[in-house]
Amino acid sequence: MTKTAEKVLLKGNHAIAKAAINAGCQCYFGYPITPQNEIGEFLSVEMPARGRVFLQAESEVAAINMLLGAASTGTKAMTSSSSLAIALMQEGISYIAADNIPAVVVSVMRAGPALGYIFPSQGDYFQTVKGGGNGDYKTLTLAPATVQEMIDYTYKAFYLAQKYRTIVFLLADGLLGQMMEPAVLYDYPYEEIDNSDWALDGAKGRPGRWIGSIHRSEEVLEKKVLELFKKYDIIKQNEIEYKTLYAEDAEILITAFGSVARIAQAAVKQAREAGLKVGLFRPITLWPFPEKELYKFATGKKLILDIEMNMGQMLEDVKMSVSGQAKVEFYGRPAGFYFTPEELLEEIKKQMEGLK
Amino acid sequence: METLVFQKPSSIQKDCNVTFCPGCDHGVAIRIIAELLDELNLVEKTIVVSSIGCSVFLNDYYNLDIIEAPHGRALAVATGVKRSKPDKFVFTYQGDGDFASIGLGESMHGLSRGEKVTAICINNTNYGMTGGQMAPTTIIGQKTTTTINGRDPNLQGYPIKICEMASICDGAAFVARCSLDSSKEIENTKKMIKKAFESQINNQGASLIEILSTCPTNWKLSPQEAHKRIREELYPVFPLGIYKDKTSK
Amino acid sequence: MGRVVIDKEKCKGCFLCVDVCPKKILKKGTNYNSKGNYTVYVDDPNNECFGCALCAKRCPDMAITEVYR
Amino acid sequence: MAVKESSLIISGYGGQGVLFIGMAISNCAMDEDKYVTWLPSYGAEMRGGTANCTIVIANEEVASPYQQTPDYVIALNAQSVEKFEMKIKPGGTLIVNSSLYKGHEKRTDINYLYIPANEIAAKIGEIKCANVVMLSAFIEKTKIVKIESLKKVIRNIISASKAKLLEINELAIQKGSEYIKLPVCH
Repeated sequence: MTKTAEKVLLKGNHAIAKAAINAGCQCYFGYPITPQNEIGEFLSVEMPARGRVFLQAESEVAAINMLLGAASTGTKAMTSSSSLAIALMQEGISYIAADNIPAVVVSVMRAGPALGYIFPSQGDYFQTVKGGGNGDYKTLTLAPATVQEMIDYTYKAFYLAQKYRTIVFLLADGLLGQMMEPAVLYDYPYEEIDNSDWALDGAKGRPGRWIGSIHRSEEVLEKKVLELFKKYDIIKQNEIEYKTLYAEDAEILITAFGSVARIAQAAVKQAREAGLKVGLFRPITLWPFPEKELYKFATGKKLILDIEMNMGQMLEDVKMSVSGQAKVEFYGRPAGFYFTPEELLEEIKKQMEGLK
Repeated sequence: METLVFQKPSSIQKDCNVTFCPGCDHGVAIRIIAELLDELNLVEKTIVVSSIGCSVFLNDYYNLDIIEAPHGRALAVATGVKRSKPDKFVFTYQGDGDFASIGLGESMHGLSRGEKVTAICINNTNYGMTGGQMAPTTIIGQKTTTTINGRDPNLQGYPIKICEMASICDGAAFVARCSLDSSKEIENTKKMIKKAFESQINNQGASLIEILSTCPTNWKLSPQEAHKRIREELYPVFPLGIYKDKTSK
Repeated sequence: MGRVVIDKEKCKGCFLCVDVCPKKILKKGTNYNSKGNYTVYVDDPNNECFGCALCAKRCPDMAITEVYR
Repeated sequence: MAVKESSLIISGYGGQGVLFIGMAISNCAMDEDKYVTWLPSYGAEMRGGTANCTIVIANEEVASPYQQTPDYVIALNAQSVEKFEMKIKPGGTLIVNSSLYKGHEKRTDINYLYIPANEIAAKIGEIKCANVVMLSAFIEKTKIVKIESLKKVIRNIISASKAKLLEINELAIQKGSEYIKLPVCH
């Protein structure tokens, strides 16, 4: 196992790939798409070197289903892709969710709709958090904001996937995937989860196990979905994660996730230096969304300003969480690198003027 | 003293109720596969990939480890299973729509990669479960619920020849088409599946067995007439035989 | 000298077994089972069955559960 | 606790070692326990034959790795000057490879620093070292990181087996930084 306690300059996509290896990922299936290709390229060398599986699938549709197959045997496995190609995986994602099997999907978002371009974007919040597959299911979603967090949350993604036998998304974007930043690659810090009571490995000395989602009786189908949501309730109780900065005494509370949150953080600091009472609330788990926590912080605020690199997607969860406790405004652009802290500070000042 | 010469294979569920339509050949295919798992001592290391269509309910019949693949994706799921557990025995059980229409990409790539899995494709020239619509294998002139005047090549194109296509995949070790229309062909089908299974056991590559099979309900024929149709109408379009055999080399 | 065991509840009355029996001892029944299917029965007064099991191998419903010889 | 953040864009032809010196200076910053981000141009922009990367060095976590108005631009070729000259922050500096650019200054509110990097590199005997010459001159001029850090980083990146290459690069660092100390450049 790689043990490097020292800081190294790492590209976001490489950080994910290295963390996946440290986390014990045994199988990777993927199909090329910018801006996440470094993950597959890196693993195409490093996985076989460790006797593990790297397979370039013929399509994203195949990749997600290979993941379904490998995950059904209890093997730690992942795929990575981007936006329009994650769209192709939605069917398989719904199956993995319904099947209660652990799998990690990395989504490095780019700009859409449709082909769009490879610029960073947060336009696939809905795609990931609300899901595009059929039926009632949820995808646990972790949104890192730094290269270090790419490592931290890749580890956590593998752990939570195994712990809850569920599909976990690591939701990054082209900015985080392509940038380099110093980071510490430490050992996988979580316990290993025993899969032997459900995984498929041949019915030796026990009855056969079936992993599937077709249920011909409405009672059984309903029971299965209710069980799934019982699990989701436990995840909601245990796994909500968020960060705040100057959130307590702020008059304006910014909400932002992922790469935009780090830009918003700088804007908040600049605002404080200018004597403006601005704070930040950054959800890290996008599902489960920190509803109660945001409600608590939003109560008594003059304004909640939601900032996203899209046209307002997390905004809906923010509004629902705030539940009318404060006014909610939105500032966003659909794609590109183009947010600067100064630009956000201008918007904050403009909003403050509007409050007077 | 009597000797038992036929019994249900060990991997068939104890109180198995076959829910296919009367006279449908699916049940025969399922049973002979189970017999081979016993004969080749594979039961305890088998992981089955089921598919969408009438084949989706395999867990009603097999007391085996089974993973259900989304429509058409069985070869991709099987790839994931086998790559993660190379010491297991993996086969898919699919219909012709699943294998050769929606799943043609996954099927051909799985075979070309030479995945060490066996694909069993039941070809009954229509979509049975959804009510008998046109399938990739529906033959010219065949009436289905979406080709009510018969398949017209000018409108719906020509049927897909599964084994012919599969045989050009370099990764395929054994490819054969067989039929369940008679006792003799049932015996032969079992032999072909055995060869395919052995090619997987010997790590020789991917294998595919296409089985011509009846759909009496949607063909609107008696089981007996349905078998006759296989011989008279399907044999000329889909000739039986071994299309690829790298196992002896 | 043979014997076939038929689980009539599983028989769907396709009668494919009737066609393959070399001794023609399997007959189409006129009684139906709980599912409403007419079922096959054995009519072998002269003990002609020799346990070839062709019927069991033809049966798509695994309704012929055992064959003895 | 004021945030001190400097941004640098390095731009040139693909093959001039743009990304390499970007990573080198990022490593220097990291070794000096500064916060740093490195962001490449990618995609169709890269296919056009030019490459650039943006480096942000700060005393706190870098907010945005992307900068529209950088403090510094190292332009290794003429196209890079044309592309970035107007984007530099007022008071910022454009470091020009004067071996490949002979144009006029378009702005009065930024500084210009001319390094005949190809000529210097050619004198050392390896024209490919023009990038390291440029970077060394930039570091010597701005002291944004220590030139000693660069030497260390280059030693770490270039393996000991390539002693000759290492020697040439070390010479390039020396010549690049020395050039800044010459009166001609001011």
